[in-house]
Amino acid sequence: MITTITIFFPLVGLILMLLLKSADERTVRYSALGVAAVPLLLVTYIYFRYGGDLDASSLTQGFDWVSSLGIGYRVGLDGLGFGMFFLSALLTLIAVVASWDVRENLRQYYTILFVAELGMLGVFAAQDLILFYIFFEVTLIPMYLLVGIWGDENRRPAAIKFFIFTFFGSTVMLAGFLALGILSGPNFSIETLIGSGPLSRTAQLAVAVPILFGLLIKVPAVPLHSWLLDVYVSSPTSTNVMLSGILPKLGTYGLIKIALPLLPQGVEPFLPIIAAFGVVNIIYGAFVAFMQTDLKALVAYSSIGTLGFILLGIASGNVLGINGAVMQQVTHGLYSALLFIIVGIIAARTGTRRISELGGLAARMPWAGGLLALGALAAMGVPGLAVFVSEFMSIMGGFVAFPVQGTLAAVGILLGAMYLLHMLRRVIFGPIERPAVAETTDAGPVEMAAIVPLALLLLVLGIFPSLLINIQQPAVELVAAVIGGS
Amino acid sequence: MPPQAQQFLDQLNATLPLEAYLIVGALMFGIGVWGALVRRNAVVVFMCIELMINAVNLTLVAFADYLPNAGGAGVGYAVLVIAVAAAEVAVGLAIALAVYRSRKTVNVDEINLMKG
Amino acid sequence: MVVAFIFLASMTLLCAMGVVLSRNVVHSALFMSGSFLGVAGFFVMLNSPALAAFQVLIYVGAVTVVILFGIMFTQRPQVRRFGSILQRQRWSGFFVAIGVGAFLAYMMGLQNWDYTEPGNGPREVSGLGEILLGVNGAPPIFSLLFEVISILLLVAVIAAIVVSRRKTGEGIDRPGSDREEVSR
Amino acid sequence: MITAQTFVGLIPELLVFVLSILVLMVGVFAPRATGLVAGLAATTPLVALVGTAVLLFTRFEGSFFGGGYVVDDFALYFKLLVALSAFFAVLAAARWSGETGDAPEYFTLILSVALGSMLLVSMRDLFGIFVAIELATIPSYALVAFDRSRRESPEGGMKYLLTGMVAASILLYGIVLIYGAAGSAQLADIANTFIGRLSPVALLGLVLLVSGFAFKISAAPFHFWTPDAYQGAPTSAAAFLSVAPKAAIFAVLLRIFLEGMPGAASTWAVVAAVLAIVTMFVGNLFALRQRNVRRMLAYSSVAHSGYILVAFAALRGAGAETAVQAVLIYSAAYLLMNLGAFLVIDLVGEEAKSYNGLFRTRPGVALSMAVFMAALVGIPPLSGFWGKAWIILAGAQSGSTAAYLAVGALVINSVLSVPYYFGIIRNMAFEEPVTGAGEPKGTGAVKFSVYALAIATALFFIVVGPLATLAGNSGLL
Repeated sequence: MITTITIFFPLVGLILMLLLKSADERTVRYSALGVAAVPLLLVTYIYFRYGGDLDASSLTQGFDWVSSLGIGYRVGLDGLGFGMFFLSALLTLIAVVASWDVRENLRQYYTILFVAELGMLGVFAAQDLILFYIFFEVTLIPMYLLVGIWGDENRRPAAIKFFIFTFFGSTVMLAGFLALGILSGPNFSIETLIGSGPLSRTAQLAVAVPILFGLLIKVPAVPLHSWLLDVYVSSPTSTNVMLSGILPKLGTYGLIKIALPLLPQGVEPFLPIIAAFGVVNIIYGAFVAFMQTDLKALVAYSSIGTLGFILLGIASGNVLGINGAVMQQVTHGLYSALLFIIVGIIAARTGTRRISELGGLAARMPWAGGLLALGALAAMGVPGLAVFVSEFMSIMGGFVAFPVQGTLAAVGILLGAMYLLHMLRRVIFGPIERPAVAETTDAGPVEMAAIVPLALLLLVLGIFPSLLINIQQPAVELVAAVIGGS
Repeated sequence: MPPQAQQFLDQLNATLPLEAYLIVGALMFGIGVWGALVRRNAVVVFMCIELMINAVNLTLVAFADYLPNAGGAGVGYAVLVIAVAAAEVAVGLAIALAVYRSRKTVNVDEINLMKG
Repeated sequence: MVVAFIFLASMTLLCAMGVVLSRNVVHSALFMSGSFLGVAGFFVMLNSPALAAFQVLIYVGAVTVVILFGIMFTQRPQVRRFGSILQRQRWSGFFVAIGVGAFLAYMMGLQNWDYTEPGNGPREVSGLGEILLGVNGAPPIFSLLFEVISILLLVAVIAAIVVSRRKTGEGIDRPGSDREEVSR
Repeated sequence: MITAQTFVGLIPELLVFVLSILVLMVGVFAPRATGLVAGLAATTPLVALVGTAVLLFTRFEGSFFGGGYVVDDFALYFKLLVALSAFFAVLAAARWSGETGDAPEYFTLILSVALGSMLLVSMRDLFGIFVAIELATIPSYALVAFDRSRRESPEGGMKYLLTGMVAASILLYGIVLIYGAAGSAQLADIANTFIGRLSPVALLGLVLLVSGFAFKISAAPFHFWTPDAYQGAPTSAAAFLSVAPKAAIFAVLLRIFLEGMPGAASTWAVVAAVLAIVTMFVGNLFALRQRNVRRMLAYSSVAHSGYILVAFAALRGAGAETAVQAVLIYSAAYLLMNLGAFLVIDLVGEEAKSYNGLFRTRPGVALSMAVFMAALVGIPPLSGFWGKAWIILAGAQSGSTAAYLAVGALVINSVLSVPYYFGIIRNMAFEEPVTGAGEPKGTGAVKFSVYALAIATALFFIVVGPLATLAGNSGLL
């Protein structure tokens, strides 16, 4: 029950925003903040109350929707989704705080943001294929509108491209889901489909192809990634937080939650290919990021690289790798949100995002610059920060399963370090080249409020990774057993 | 009377096979299709469609007379078809009139306000 | 029989050709009624004299007259050139029609119709009446269809009246538009 | 024999007929009582709706007129849909038809189309089907040509009429040939003819029958009348014609295939798959080019006919029951979203530009239109998603390659359709409002219909379970 309440609480925000017709900007901002805080509090409560036992009956809920086809409203939390469930709630709150660059139509902005939050929370709690797909798609239109209305001058083609790509992917995926459900029952409950007993190997293969294709578009794996860059670069900062923090994880989470455990034999032949996609993502992302002149584009491509580690961890099929992948989803969400927000701050203060025009920020913006450095170090996978743990586990898992791909991924880390250090040298240190930069001030308290929690979490999870890993361990072991046992 | 002539007269009196009617119906239908495709004048196109419907009716009545177990019910259906065709003509000419009033022509290729 | 058949068939088909090929619309209408008469003759041969009577009354009589009225209301002075009565796709239309007619006729001939024999039609008017009421072994659905047809005719009359009727000062005839259209 | 049962089975049709004549009479004898006429006309489908619902919930079933007319859950369900769409059409036309004059005739024509469609879904006799289709079609010619203030209207009517009459004669030829091959027009007798190898005339009859129906449901390549007819027609008529008769024709096509020719499934399923694929692509590709919303929706209705045809291609093996459910659910879903989308034209206008900035100027209408557009694309949990999902389910279950291909084409076409549906949403959300074109149009009744339909489209997921159950015992299988 508490899960359902958490998922649908954003509706309260939606209604509130519709009611606050004549309220001033301040009221709107604060009420949105208040509403966004509630799911986060609820998730935190769940963590401390049920942390060791997510299967508790008070967290799950299920009733039949279309009984003749075994479609039902089934929600519940498990270790695979909990981290992202938490992150969705957290990043929504951060996005509300970080929405200082949104000046027009603030109410509509928050309304749409809450719809997106509902979809994201739902995806990570859904225990039914159809319900999963519905929540998956519910995030789509809000994101389209967020980019299309509040983005920069290039927003409209970016928004529609984003929509068409991901809609194509998800429709193909839906066809796979429906085939999977109808051929094995009909039954659409994820829990009872694990291992997918009744399906033959051929049927599993036939169903796995559309599902994998759809999910890889969403991730995006490299040849299918062209929607991502435009939409990242043209979005407003707070949308970026959601776009990079949560949206690609819908794809990777789908791989871990559905493709692997439900179709072990069907996915198995594709695992090396997924690992190869991961490596391509890592190396391609690093090289292209190196060539970017735009700071935001650089961060976007670094995201593509990180998603490669997640793919590699998933493809490994062993406990270590999947553990790393599940955790990397969360850590990537933390540091990419951090980086995007700081880039937004820098762009707002200096009026440029071009790396060549920035420089010497450490002197003028010690806090923002320092945290940018922290984020970049996290992205490099420096020990002590959370990303190190997850990335290390992903690579080790990948190395065990696929030595070649694992080695190449380790090389990718070096490439990543190169472009990130290059960026830091130019932006933070370096000489001050523009008068605007010379007169800029440091991030204000509101902005700090948006980035400090992220930085803290990166540190805490880097020192105590078991906080997260203990929760996800049982579920990960289950997945690994299914995929390994086939 | 020479036997050939007798045989010829017998043949003339013999009952016709069903195909004969069906083929006449098919050809008449084909002519109707032809007219409906190539004529510009909407009223002539109506006439051609009436030809098509009559061809179908001929086929129907031929079946009614030849099919062993149908009990001639096809003739009853033919009456229904005639009534439907009459109703179509009534509405059709009314619409042709309305088009003529607004465009001063009933040539189908000149009725082209809408495109795409 | 065969003589009558050949006579009726050539009358029907030639008149049908006449409908398509006449330059004058009125001639088309007269050819059409000739074709309908031929079909009525077939109905007599097919043991359905009552239906033949319907055919003559409704088609040769009523429909032809209505169409002639329609022609009177909707025609401009006649065109002289043959080509101008046809649409642009005259040849493709011709071949499509030839193809359709030939294919249909071929399929009809392909079927084995040995089990059929003539003489099942309702020779008497009362037989047709019984069929239309759906009694005495005729499909009972007729009793419903007969009612539906009457509704259909009523609705068609309403539709025809409402579409063709116009009140003054309304609609598309703005002053001047007539002259403009005709001169063009 | 005709008994009291027969009249009970015909209650919805009798109600519609008697009340529509009453509407006409009141209109003729009290020409000033426009309110009364409109009220009466709006009541008629509601009364029929209630009558049908009562029959449905008391599980009334029966076969009348020697098996030629059947009342089962399947037929009653579609009668319900027809009555519902007739209600919204009459409501939306209330003010408009009063202003242009001839309101009673307009309502009578709409109700006759409804009557024809309601009779149609119960017919089990091929000629009965023909007569019912004509009863639904002939008044619709007049409906399309009804609007005197626009030149497009009689022109659209003319094009619709010419193609419709050709289609009717082709359909009739097919019916006659099947009658000739089977010796009877009853579906039950016909089923025996379509077992094993088809005789040439039976095959020819099937081809002509399917072509005739393809005209009626505007499947490509027989779709070309659709955009002109819908563009010419008054909005309420276009909305109504694009849902009610179409749903009824799909229903009766399902009945013909399942009851009349189950033995020929391998033939018609492939034909349906080919028609479906061509229709989807043609509809969507032409819709992409439209700037006129009316015309865009007309082409979109072509595409949606293609989607439903995919269910016909999946009517094989284990997929048959799901496919029947898919047709039932899709028809209901499509009714809500398409009716609503057409009626929005009455509120805003038919030029794509007139939708610019609508979210700022008229948020309620804009939100409704966005819901309809998203539903037509198939975004969950709106109504269109469930229709598409069921079709894909049926395709996955059918086990036939043709159905798989058709489902693949359906997925591609869903994506193809995004730009034109979302073009409207983009105009509404991203563009600046056009100055001077902002004054609100439309009556309260239209607005009420649009809002009601939008809410129903959005909340369709609640009823999808019961609908599936209902479809499961529709009695057609």
